[in-house]
Amino acid sequence: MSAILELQGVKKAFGAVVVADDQSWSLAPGEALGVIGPNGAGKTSMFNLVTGTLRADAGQIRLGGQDITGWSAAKRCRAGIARSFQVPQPFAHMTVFENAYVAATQGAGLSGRAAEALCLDVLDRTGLIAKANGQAGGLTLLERKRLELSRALCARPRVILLDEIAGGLTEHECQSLIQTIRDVHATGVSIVWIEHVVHALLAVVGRLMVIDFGRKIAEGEPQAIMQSREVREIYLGIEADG
Amino acid sequence: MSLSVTRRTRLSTAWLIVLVPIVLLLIAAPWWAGRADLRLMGEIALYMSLAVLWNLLAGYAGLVSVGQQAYVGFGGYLFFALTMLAGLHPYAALPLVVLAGFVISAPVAVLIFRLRGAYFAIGTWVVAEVFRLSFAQMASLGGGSGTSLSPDIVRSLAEGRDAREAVAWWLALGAGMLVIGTVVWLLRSRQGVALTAIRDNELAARSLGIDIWRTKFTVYVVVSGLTALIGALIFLQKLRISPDAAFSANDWTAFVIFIVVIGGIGTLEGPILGTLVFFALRETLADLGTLYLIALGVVAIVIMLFAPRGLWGFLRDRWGLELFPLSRRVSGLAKKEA
Amino acid sequence: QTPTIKVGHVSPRTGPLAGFAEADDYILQAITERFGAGIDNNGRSWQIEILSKDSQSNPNRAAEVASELILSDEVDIIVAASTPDTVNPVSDQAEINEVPCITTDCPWQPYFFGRGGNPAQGFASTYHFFWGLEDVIGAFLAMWDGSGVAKAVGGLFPNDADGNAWGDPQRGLPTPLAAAGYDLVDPGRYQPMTDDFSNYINAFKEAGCEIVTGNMIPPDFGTFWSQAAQQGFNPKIVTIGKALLFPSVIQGLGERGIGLSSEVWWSPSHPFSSSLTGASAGDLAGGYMQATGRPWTQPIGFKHALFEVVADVVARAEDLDDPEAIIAAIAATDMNTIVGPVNWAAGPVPNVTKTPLVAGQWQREGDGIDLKIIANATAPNIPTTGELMLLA
Amino acid sequence: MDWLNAILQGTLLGGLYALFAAGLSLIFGVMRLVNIAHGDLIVLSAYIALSFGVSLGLNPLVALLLVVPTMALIGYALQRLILNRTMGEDLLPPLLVTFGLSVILQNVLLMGYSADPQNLQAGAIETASVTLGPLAVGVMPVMVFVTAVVVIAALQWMFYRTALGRAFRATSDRQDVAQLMGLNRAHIFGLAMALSLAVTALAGVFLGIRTAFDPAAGGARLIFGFEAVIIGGLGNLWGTLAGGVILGVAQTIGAKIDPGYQILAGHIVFLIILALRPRGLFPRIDG
Amino acid sequence: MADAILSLQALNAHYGDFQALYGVNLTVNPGEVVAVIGANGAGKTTMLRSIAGLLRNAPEAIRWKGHLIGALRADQVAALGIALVPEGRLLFPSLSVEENLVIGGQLGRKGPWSLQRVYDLFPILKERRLQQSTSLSGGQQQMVAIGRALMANPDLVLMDEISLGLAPVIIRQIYEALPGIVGEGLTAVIVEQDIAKALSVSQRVYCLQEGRVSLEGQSQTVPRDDITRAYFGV
Ligand SMILES: Nc1ncnc2c1ncn2[C@@H]1O[C@H](COP(=O)(O)OP(=O)(O)OP(=O)(O)O)[C@@H](O)[C@H]1O
Ligand SMILES: Nc1ncnc2c1ncn2[C@@H]1O[C@H](COP(=O)(O)OP(=O)(O)OP(=O)(O)O)[C@@H](O)[C@H]1O
Ligand SMILES: [Mg+2]
Ligand SMILES: [Mg+2]
Repeated sequence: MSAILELQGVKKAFGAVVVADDQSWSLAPGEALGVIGPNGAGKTSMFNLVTGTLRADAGQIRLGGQDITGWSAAKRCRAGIARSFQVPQPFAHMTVFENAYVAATQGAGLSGRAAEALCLDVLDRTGLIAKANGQAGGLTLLERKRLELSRALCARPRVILLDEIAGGLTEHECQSLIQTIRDVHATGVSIVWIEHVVHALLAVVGRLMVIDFGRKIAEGEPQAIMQSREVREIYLGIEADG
Repeated sequence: MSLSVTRRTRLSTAWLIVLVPIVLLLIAAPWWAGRADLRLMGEIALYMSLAVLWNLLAGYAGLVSVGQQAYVGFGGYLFFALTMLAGLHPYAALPLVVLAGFVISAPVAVLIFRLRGAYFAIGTWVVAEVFRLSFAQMASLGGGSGTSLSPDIVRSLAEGRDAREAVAWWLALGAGMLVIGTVVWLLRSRQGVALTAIRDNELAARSLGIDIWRTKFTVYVVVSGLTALIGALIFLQKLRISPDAAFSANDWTAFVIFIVVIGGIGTLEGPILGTLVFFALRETLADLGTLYLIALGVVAIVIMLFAPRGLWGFLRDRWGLELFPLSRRVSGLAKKEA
Repeated sequence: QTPTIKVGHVSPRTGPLAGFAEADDYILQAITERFGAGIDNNGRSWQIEILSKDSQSNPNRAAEVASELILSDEVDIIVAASTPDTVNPVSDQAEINEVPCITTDCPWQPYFFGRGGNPAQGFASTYHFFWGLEDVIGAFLAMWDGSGVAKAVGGLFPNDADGNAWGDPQRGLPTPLAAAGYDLVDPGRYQPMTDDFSNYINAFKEAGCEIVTGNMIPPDFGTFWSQAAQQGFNPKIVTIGKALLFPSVIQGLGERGIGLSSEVWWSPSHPFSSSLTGASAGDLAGGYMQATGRPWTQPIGFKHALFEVVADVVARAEDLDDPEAIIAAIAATDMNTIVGPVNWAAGPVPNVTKTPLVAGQWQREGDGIDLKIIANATAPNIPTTGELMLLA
Repeated sequence: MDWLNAILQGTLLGGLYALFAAGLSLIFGVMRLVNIAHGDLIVLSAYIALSFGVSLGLNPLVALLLVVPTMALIGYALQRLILNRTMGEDLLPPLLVTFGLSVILQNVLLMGYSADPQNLQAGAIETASVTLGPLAVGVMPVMVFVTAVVVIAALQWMFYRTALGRAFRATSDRQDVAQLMGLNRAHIFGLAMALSLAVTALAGVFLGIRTAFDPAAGGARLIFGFEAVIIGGLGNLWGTLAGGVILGVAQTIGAKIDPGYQILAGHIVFLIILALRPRGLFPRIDG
Repeated sequence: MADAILSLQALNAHYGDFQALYGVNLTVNPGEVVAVIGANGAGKTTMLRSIAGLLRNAPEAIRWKGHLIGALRADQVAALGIALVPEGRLLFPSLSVEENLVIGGQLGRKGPWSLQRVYDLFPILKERRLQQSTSLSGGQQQMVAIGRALMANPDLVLMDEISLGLAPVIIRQIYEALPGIVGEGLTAVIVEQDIAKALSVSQRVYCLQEGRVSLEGQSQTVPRDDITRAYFGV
């Protein structure tokens, strides 16, 4: 089966800081991929490259076999790539519902009742429905993160990119988030998830990728990766022999 | 699940019902209003249109332009040129003015959309100055000192002074309704939410599939074309045009901004309410001359400091009033909570 | 009960052209007193009420106040004075609203052609009396011809109604100056209230101009004149229309104001007298100086004459309630005023009649300054009072 | 030769524009406050100088000693009493308040001084001239230019090298967080505006000496100021000086081609630069 | 309790009509680490913002070293030696990394923290010292926010979810460093979602629930069950 999302030799640098160093990886349809790595490794930058917020210096990005490297961010979204932002970016003066509605009408291209129904359903699933008529600017940090997730889902993506949405959750909240993402996954959406709360990640993803200095340094079965010496040293900060 | 999304409220339905007789009454104005009143009402309709248009740009699309006088003046000058130099009948000239407004604003948009925020605002102002200085170079339209609409053209509008004044009013009223209708239609369309989204956060808007440039471009061009039409009607009423009057930042932008701010930016009702308040102030205070303008400045500052969302914004925050059914609310939440 | 006729008056009380209206209060007060006795028309005595408004030297403002006077105050006659920026918009509003209108104090070409006038047709309800550009050219040439300075002339014309008319290749200065053997250096039209004249100065220097002429508003001349000094440009004759009419402007320039020259449309030594009061030009100027303690200015005569014409028209009109009749009375005017004869049958184009013009120079007189008439070839009946002195 | 003269005169004119812009640059370029009343404040300082000149018989250049502190005080009060309440992410509130302020100022001046153009008379220095080879230049314009360079150097240093400058920048970035650092935002902004208007006082007096001014003369100066700031690039005061000079030279060269294009040429050069470099020539801060 | 450095007495807080805190009582003794835990929206951030002077609506409720400070502005509170690491980092975008740190110390209070020491704690920041602060990665920004607060050499530091967005290795490093930092005379209030971590570094713990204190105790001894109850209500 061909990959839904594929990066080939993607490079990006800001002056001397290399944020993507010859990155190549692919995502199978329906797969859930986890991404970890130290702070500043280039994880968010990788998302920016995939969604078109950043332009790659070199390399190719393909969605469903189609080269999208030169596409605008908007076009990529309409083609099926949705994301959440690590630093939430709500439309502060619109209501929560309208935030979702933007994604449903623009990203998913729906209109009228269909768009409304999708938004209501997604907000219900992400637990924001009670605030649907509230201004997005008045949400707490975590509600904003949920809004990020809701909007991404309302765009009805083929691939959804999640950037640190579990940070700052209590154990209980974390469990319900994991359940939500599993449900999304179950509907056939492919997922790439960056997260420092590793246990949440491990509960969902089938494959784990480790990034450092913009380079993919390991990739594979999650448990095995977590046990690897490199990850324990550079990421968890546990002495390999300890 | 009993959740649903509605736009209509009881108030908005009631409003639409009273709107019909109001419009009929306004159409009949030449039969019940005096000469000076008709002229004033025409001016109100035109200012209201400018305010609604500017609000669409700045309040909804976040394109804070301080240079819309470019299109007011352009429309006015073009109307004079088409009628006096090209010999067109005024009625034929008006639609051409709108078209020309679309055509001229497109390249301007391409240029100034490269700018953001405050830069954009200043850019629009400079463009308006370029328009002003360019028209000041046109000797056939009176150069720097301007020209008057020749009496023959005025007479060709309609037979007799009364009929002419009625026609001028209907044109102004018609333009006002065209503007409000266009804006309501645009805001209710999918472009409507997209616009507000762009204003709030471009990065997110882009990532959710909004083609920012095209959306803004459409709005800018539509607004500019309609602004040119209003400009043509303004100078049809004034009968005289000059670069300073046509491209006056004070008259066509500052006052319009005051109106929108007083009424409430980012709502459709705000500019309409604001226009009425502005003219009420003007009619009661204008005899004070200079003091009137000072008072106007003070009112604007006070509103901005104490009710930054304007009069309508204040009412809306308090009671959630909305006359035009524009925003989408989820209803049935309380039931679900309980 | 005595009927009243309302006269609207528009002039630039404030703004860059405020000098033109400096004497308004004095004239209006005297006129109001004189009109207080009423004017007889067909055996009835009429009161005249004058409503005066400020155009702020701004054509748009002028149009606005004129339309207010016409629509809200419903004046029967509207009069205006001082430069095309006030005269033209007021006349245009009067023409469209079919209100009788009399104006002055603006050369007739910018008045007539600036409003798109057609010599074959004229206007319906608007009339004007003043001199024309042919007169100013004649007066300037008469002054320069005997001076013996190089015949290279620098021209300064702004992009306003006066500037465009004065600089007009056909109707303005260029053609007659060339015909008289002068080289006119005309770099083009500047925007009024500009910050910088260095390119003019440079062009004049390069061409060796010893004469500078043009039509400017006072503040622009001030800017030009100090930059000329800074950049080492010292012409021998500077004859500028409009800007150099007023003693206040010249005094503001201090030592560098002495020797500047300009057109003279009226002075205390003009041999005319008022049809209204019988006062001579010298009496009128003297009365003003005595009442205000300020030096006389040229618009005094014309402002007075404007109301002389109004009084004459009011007296002669067949039916003061009918605008058509008032217009007919204006057209039939034939009288002598304190600025000379006014007779619209004798104009160069319809609706226009001309008054005489000479040229003068600001010279020192005792502690103060005085505008001396130094060339009168264009109107020999007006005596000269001095001789041209070249600038240092 | 005459091109050289045009460039020289334009450069000197640019010095005046840079002075108009320097105070603006501080407020607009760094605090993101679009001060529409800046032009009117320039004119206000010219009128203040005029009043000092008339009442105390001072040469306007001497009156600067009084005008500068007066304007600084006005700036501090203005900011603390009014503008501080509008500072924030949104561009519009301060823009509108200063719009209102501009209308008020113009009309108050109109009431106080009428629409008649005024002029500051500085005496012989106004027409004094020095010759540079084949060119003659006025002493005043040179003085203005030198003042502009000195002022801009001082502001640039203050902004990027001193604690006060850092405080200005931090406070305009995030007011509440700046408070957490122990900065009193109301005071900091007040100081910034005081500084800006002190510079404005210089600009106003030099303007009044160079040309006539009336209560409505601010608008045209304001646009030159904004253009200079934007051409130079946000947050770069040297850029602002360059912007002023580019504008001045564009105007004199435009005027050489045809005096009707003098101001137009400046605007067009501005638009061209923005089309090519939307963030100005030397941006220092991300717009 | 008389020697408490900070005490809250019946602290209320409102956002418009919405009341976020209801009569919160809390004390902090010199040199201790107090952990505040609670579900999302419980009011933890609100409490810290109140102390720091950003809300200013509790003139009688907040006492610092015996003086009422609830009516002071944030800058006045900062001058008394209270620093906040705000939720969401909130760096100054137009300042470089180093300037962000320097401005943290601009009040000039004496103490152990200096630019050099912050760089020792987070070496990556030294590498990036001239970079614009908002172009840092999320985690790097969090490091600057922490460093900026420490640069003030405060007597009390309020840390709002400082581990948010940090890689495990960094979190570990910070919490390992914390006892040492506190040992130098610093007092800390930390808000932390990771309960185990919160309990391990603190002496005492408070739990907030819907704007009220639902539990207070010694970190080492408080039973897990009580905490669960305090979190979610009984
Ligand atoms: N505009 C820029 N200029 C210079 N460096 C930049 C810029 N944007 C990002 N960087 C650097 O690129 C690196 C990668 O940043 P990125 O945000 O992708 O990290 P990350 O892996 O998401 O880290 P975190 O887990 O902390 O969020 C960081 O070192 C950051 O400082
Ligand atoms: N600016 C605001 N306007 C209105 N309500 C607010 C505002 N800030 C916070 N709130 C509300 O106050 C309550 C407490 O919020 P606070 O941010 O203090 O919670 P928290 O305990 O820090 O939560 P979290 O773990 O999500 O950070 C929440 O219900 C929140 O919705
Ligand atoms: Mg990241
Ligand atoms: Mg919080």
